[in-house]
Amino acid sequence: MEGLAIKILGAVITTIVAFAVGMTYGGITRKLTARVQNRVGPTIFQNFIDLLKLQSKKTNIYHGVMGHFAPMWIITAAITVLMFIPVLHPGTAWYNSWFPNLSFHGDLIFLLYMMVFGSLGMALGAGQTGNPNSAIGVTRGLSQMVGFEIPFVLALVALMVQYQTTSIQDIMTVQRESGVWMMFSNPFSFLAALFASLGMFRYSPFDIVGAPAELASGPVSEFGGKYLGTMMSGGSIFAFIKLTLYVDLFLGGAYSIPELLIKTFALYMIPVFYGWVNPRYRTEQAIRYFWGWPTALGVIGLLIAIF
Amino acid sequence: METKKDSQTIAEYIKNWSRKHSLFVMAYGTGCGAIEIPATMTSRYDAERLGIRGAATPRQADVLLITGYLATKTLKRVIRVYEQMQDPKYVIAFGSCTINGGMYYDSYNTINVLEKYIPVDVYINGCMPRPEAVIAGFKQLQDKIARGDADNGTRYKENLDWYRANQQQVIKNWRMPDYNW
Amino acid sequence: MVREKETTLYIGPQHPGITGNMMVKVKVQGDTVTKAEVHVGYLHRAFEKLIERRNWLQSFTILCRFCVPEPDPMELTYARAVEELEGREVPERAKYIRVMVMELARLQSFMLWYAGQSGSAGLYTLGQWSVGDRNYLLDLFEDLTGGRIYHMYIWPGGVRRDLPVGFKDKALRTMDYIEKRLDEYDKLLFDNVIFQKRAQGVGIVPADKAIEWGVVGAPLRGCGIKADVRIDEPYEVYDRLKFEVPTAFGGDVWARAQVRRQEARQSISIIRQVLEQMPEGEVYNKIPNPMKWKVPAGEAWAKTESVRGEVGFYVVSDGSEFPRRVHVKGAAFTNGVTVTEKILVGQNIADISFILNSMGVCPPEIER
Amino acid sequence: MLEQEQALLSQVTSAFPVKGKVMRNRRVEVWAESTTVSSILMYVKNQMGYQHLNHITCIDRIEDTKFQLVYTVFSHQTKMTLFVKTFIDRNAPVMDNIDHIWDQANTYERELREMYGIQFPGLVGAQEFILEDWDEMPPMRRDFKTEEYSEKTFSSLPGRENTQDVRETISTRSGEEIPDFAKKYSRD
Repeated sequence: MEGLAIKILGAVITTIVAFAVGMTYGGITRKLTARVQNRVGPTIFQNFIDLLKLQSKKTNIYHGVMGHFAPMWIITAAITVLMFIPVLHPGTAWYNSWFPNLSFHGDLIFLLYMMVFGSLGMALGAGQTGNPNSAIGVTRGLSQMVGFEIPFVLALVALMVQYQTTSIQDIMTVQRESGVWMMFSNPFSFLAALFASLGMFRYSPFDIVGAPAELASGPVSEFGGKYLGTMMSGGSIFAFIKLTLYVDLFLGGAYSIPELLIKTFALYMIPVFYGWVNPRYRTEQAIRYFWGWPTALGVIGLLIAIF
Repeated sequence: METKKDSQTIAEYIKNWSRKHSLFVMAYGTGCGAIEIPATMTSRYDAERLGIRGAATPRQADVLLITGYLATKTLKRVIRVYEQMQDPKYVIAFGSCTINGGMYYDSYNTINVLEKYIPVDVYINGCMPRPEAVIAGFKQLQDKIARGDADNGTRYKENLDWYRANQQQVIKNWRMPDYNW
Repeated sequence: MVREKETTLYIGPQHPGITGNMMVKVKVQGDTVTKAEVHVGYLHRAFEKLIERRNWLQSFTILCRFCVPEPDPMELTYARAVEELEGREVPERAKYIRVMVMELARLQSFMLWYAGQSGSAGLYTLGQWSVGDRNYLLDLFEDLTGGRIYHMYIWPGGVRRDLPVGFKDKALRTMDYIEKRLDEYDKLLFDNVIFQKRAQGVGIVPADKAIEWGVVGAPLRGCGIKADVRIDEPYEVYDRLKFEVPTAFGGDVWARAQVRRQEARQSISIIRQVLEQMPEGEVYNKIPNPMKWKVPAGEAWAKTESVRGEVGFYVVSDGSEFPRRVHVKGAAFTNGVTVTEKILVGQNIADISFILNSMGVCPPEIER
Repeated sequence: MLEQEQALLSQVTSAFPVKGKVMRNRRVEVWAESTTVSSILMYVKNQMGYQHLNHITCIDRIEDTKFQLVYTVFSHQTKMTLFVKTFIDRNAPVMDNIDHIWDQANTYERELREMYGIQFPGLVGAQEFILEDWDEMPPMRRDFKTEEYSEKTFSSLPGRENTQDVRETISTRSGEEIPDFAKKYSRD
């Protein structure tokens, strides 16, 4: 019984850490962006303030059942996925006590499916609002997903083939035992996944889903107050999940929280840097981009893994 | 100045603090004052350091900036936008022309007194107000929020009949959905 | 993607992508625009009616508000029309100052255009830079006229007052700075592959139809037609200055961007020349008491070049203290309504705001 | 001096029964009957290269009960501007529609229809161009009193009427007297 209590407590702490890290990264990005743009910028905790404000809105527009469930769906999906991600290296003291998870054999494939859930929730919620901008935004989001999923899945398949396992924990263990990160043992797959991550994080040039000048703010157009706040939290947790997954799979995982933070932050800065200097793609250009070099790199990586 | 700060509960105080430091401004340039908004948002004046940022749709926005005169055609859209915003919501009116018509006092197509149609929290005068004045206006709004006085959304709901009568006097063909939230 | 039935999208009046307070109603099939309608009137202040109620000098408070991003061409055009009616001479020095003000106005408008064009494409860094740097130009205006945006500086018979002390040095320093910054903008915008991919072949104004459609300004020069009021009908001292009128081919957003990119540099060069060549002397050929000032009856048509294209004023006087009729034909009136409606058809919805920015659509100028 | 302008004028006057004059360099005006305007415009556009329609405007000559219409065309070859001017009856204003010559004339004509009430038979496009739900007299006509309309429709809040002396409001609210020296500056 004690073990279960610890597990539940650990799960709560994992969620809080994921949320705090995701939100702070967003805040740091805003600050850095402002510095690049010759400005002072907000504090790095601005996102927390925004969230608090959104949660303390007095009225919240109700758009029907799905509009109500979509933010819940997103945050539920985020936390569920988080539970399956090994935050730290299995076997470390921190990991055993505070960051347990429900990892099981074959969880990589399971995760691939689960990570789409958030977008699905968004799509359903946006569909209910009846705003044409939302509908177009959802279409664009799904199209873009079709684009970046291909190099991403190719990279993951290469990974599975190379290490002959579909368990994230096993992949991390193999990387630790061999001493070579996946990033170096199969750089092509890593690059393919990295390009895919540009699309996943939705910074320029792949911010076509919520492109302000085109679609107001896309799927979230009709969501305000608490709903928007919940979506923001879910998005932050998802950002942390994606970063941790990349670190686990390609950068050999992390042994302690500081190591995890350094690695994830370095990864996070790649799409952010890319976004500062690039305008936005059109939808079909974005898909073409993902099906070009990233897919080719993914195929090369897969071939290397097979032979 | 007498403040309501002391009478606020701690929860209210925290809420107002967060509202004060996170103002999402509706991206709607209703008049010529909109030209100073980019300047206010960019490097020299940088409003984002005060937590002021743009919001693309009315649902997400807290502050509606009325940047100058309102043509009657725009007024209809502004009312619609204002009603779509979520409480608590604030209105900052820009320029002399929102106060009494300013230089457009005799124009047949611009309203003279904005306050008759939607409740206004802060007026910034001048034609057009400089970015410093805009930021000063925002500061004043922040003080008002911190004191807990900025509750015009409720005032609008309570006096809806009066506002509606005024609005319908100007907008002849009233084809608008009801205000229901 | 499923190509299904037509959807109606309203871009504006409240929309982050619209260039001011107007509305573009588009019918889209999938991602392609099949029909576009520009709806204006959200900024109609009845200026032409109000001017009939103001006297000749009071009109200037209204004139500069015709187009907010670039108010000075309006003042100059009206002043020139009144001078033509009255036969009033303008001192040499005032002519130079007027040209300088016009080019400064063009330059600050280009900075806004950089922000609009890149912001509508999702490159926000450039917009932040250029609008921030634009403040230095507005500082010059503030020194010169006292106002940041609205100046009311150019009057019939000259300009309101002479250059302040030290203005020349400050202006030259600012020009050096802006020129340096323009190079950086180019690196960020024009050298960017994604911008090139997005801008090329989008929003094409056909070269053979351009004149007939009434296209003016940079969109016309983007079709390879060298048309600019400054060389067609040189006003003030433009015939004494050395400058190029850049053209580009293709008629797409990219061509228009290229034209504007070079024009910004030409403006800097003109301002430098003007500051060097400016003679000493009076700046203001004094008008009589403005409250009793009567302008001889007649009709005059004056036009000047703004960033968006030619600005024309048709001024009618009946010999009284008040203008009988002032009609303003801003560049956006054709560029922004009929031409935009035509070139938007067949484009991707992602490009609507992008094209509107490149056409220089300025709603207050359309509906006045 | 002004040979080009004279040549342009004589070319137009020889083709059509119109009067005209050279206003100054690069400006030529012709006065035509309202029925011949569209054929003049067609002719100068197709035969003489005046392809650019600058604008169409209207001047309300209320004292003669007439509307004066001005069509301004410009040639990118000769860089000259030609004004075609005409009068139409103010009480029953009807004018030929020229949007088959220039597409963008449609916009100008819709504006004139709305602002002056001039009818252009065959003009397509929504009735409302700039105004919305306008049920008064077309507002740009001289006899439309914009200030009266504004006062009637957009009246001020009670206590904030335009003509009221602000000091009186302040003195009644605070209960203070207006000092004697200030009274001489009051409006009446």
